[in-house]
Amino acid sequence: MKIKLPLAITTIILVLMVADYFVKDPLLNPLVRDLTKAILIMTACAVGIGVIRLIKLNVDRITVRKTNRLESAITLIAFAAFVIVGAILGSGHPNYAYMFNTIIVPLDSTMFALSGFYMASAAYRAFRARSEEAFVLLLAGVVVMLGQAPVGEVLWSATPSLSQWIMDVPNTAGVRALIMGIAIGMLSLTIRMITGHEKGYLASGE
Amino acid sequence: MQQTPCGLIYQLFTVCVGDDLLEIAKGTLSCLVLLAACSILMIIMLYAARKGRVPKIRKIPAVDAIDEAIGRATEMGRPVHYSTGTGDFYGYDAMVTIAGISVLGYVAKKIAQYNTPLIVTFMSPEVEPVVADVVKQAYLAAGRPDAFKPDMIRFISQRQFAYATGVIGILNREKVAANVMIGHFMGEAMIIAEAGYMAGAVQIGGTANTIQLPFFVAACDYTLISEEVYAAGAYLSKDPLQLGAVAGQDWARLVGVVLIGIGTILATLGVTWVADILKL
Amino acid sequence: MISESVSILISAGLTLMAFSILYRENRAFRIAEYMYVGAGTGYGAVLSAKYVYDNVWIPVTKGETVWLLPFLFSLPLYFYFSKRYSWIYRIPMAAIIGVGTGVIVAADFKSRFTEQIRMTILPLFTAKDLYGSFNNIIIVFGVLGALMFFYFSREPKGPIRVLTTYGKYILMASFGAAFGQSFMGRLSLVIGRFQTLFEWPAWILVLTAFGIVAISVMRDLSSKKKPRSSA
Amino acid sequence: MAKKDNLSERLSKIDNRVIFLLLAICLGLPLLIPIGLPLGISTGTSSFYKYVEGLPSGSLVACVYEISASVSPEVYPQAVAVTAHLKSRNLKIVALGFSVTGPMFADNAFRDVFGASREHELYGKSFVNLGYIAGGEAAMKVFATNPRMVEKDFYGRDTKDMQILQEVSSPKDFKLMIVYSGDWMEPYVRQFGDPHGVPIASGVTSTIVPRIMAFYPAKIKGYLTGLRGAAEYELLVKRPGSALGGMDAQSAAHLLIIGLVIAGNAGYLVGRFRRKEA
Repeated sequence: MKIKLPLAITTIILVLMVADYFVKDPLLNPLVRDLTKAILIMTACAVGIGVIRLIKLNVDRITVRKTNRLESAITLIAFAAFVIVGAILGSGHPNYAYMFNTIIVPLDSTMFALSGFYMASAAYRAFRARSEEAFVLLLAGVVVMLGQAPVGEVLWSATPSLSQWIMDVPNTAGVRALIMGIAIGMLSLTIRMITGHEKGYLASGE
Repeated sequence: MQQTPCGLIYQLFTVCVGDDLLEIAKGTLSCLVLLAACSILMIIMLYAARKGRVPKIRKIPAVDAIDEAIGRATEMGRPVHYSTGTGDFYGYDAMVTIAGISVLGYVAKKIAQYNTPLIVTFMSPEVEPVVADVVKQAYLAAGRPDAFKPDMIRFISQRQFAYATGVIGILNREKVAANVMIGHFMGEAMIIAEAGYMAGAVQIGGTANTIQLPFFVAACDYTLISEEVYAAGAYLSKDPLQLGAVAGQDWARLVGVVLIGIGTILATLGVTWVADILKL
Repeated sequence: MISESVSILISAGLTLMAFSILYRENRAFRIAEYMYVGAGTGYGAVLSAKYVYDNVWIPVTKGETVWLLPFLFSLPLYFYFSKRYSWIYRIPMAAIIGVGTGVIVAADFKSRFTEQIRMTILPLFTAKDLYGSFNNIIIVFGVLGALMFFYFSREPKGPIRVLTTYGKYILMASFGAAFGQSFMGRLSLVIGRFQTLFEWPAWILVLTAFGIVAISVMRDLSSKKKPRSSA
Repeated sequence: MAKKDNLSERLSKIDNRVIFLLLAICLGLPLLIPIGLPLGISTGTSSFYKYVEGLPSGSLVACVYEISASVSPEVYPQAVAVTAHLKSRNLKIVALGFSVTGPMFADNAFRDVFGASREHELYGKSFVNLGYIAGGEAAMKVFATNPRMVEKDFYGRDTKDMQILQEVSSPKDFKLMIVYSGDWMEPYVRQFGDPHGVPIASGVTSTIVPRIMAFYPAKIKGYLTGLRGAAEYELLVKRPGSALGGMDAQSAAHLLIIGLVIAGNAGYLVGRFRRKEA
């Protein structure tokens, strides 16, 4: 009951959803459309789980474990500020947008920008001719990198066209094979789920 | 369209099935046939395994490295961090997230035996119950239910880069010895992987997002490449039926290879039937 | 105007605090991290609440009470917190997973399998276009080789081994190319951050940060603390 | 001997934080002091520049701003550089937009280049901002038949008495139409280029360029490609700005990475060679 009922639900819904893609049916298609919308509502409702856990973890840190109390207090204050102001003013209010633009946007873009730095150090380590495969990686990486940058053309005039060729030909082939492999892998996982042999996502023990 | 072979096949199909019985959405017929063929091949392999014909699966080095990484963390007495990524249970990322959770079940069982600390993070709040349940059951199966602590499972934030920031903090502060990332990753893949390297962790990465895969290849010690992510759970479970489905993947692969082979030979001779049929 | 300066100062401060992780984990980064986690989760919660309000409450007030069902059906998810009945959460979760995966399985198989096969069917030789033929040969054998590279149930032998080795090189080239291609875009992000740091009140903070970093670097060097980054 | 070994070892194990510092310098310094690292001028940019150079002084140029916030980092610097060029050539600028946010960027560009927009003494004589014209391609068609259809400019002033608009009676009076956009160019070719023979030049994001190639050079006289096109134009009009600084930073950073990769490989290979020898 604890495992079989959820498995049966997943299987039935999965089969319905797949059938919906192939078949035009006045009964099935609207049903699946509504079901999809209902699931989006349900996942939105699930946000409370995260909220409860976040509050509990940080309150515990302040009251019970007494570690990183200042940081946890900051989390709770920032959280409360965004929730309360959002609830009172509404998410479209200009003052709320001001808060969003002042605190979240700079952190979003700074954290993403960190990847520029990290790519540099990763490239320094990974682009090393340890083996033949690594040499191919290095060559393709460096040529495409230079092909993008303005300085590449100055160093060697053929760089942009060579880089474009790598993107259009070997890269296309590689990505296409990866994508096809993903499709096959996903199908295999789906088959395992439908036949009830993949239970990993529903507590593998038992 | 009527005079081409494709048109004839389509007409034949509608005659057999009947117009009013089922109306196949336009442009999905070839997909339906291929999907059915591949599924049947996989199911046949799955049930062949049940009858005792267990297929041999080649070694997947990146998956074998997971044991090694757990061993290292145990020796050092430092925690293992497992991330199922920024995916949720809807759309493209759902399958990879499920595959990642499936591997997590194995990792948690192994860790429970060794008594090594474990930290699991994920982005979407709806993933939490599943992840917590899987880890709890793994500890139960290993006979150490008391060793499971709810704060092993850490929800950080459902905002993508806030999650990445939190993970960087955990990797640095908790002195993580092994960092396993299997699931859906986006722009944060590079950040987490390189921060993990700087924190001195052994890293195993795996994702089906082809745009982010190169970053894992560059920064991680081992990488599960696209398809291997989906097979990893079955490979680790050593369950013959699941292995059968993985062997079925090879048959589906051969379907693709043969179609491309025949199609290319015909196309070189100037016949484009195969490509046309696939348009149906 | 004042609010604008305040905004520039706060965001520049947070930017610098986040960038400080590049040197090492420290208190400033931790403060930014915890603030970000709290703010991001709070903002996300507000957006989710708004989604529920728009898609459940508003239709219900208009008489479409059926949309109350998904809301009610999501409540069992919270049984997760109960010790005894925690398995009940699996029922709505099974529905979520069924729809979430089912919504893409077939469409994805078409775009990632059928369509990719169709696009790979290319003529290997056309007399008019030798360059194109050459590229086609590389693509077709590259796709075949890389596909066979993942073959699970047997180690490759003979001519297949040649093909898979070629496929491995193609995969490596495509990883390298994808890595190289995104580098410039990511650098633009850094440039964008730097440009905001050079705006008027912000660069005061930059100078201060430089001072702090210089002092801590000197302290680290003089105490000969081994850098944490060496793996 | 021992010292050399040490060097190769060091080259193959540079600390991440040294790399970060070098990268920060390479990216930061050129932004403060643009150095003008060599930059190849692409054909689209040079034909754009030459076409503007070839216009007789005092000609009318229509500038269509289709810039939104998401494309502005790439396209807006182009608009500034081009406007500066138009100003230095004494050409008359009629700015307008068929998308809502566009004319705001036109206003910004005027402020950046002329120092002021509607307050400027030449406003209404050498340049004007007609603002947003609603209606998409249908509006373009109407504008093409009657360029004086706009009664109030972007700031709500009457356009009737403006000197610059007295010279416009048909679209043929525009000697060039420059479109800044992150979207396709076909509507402008359809509504202005084909029926009225208005020459078109465009400044676009780099993703749009492949689609422009179909019209170049027959219908589109020149095109600027993203931030890079802006930097090239800044170089041509000798007005180093944010784009050129950004390009310098990019070039410097890429050179740094190439240097690091070479250093790492050299160190690694020398180290391996020595180990084999020993």
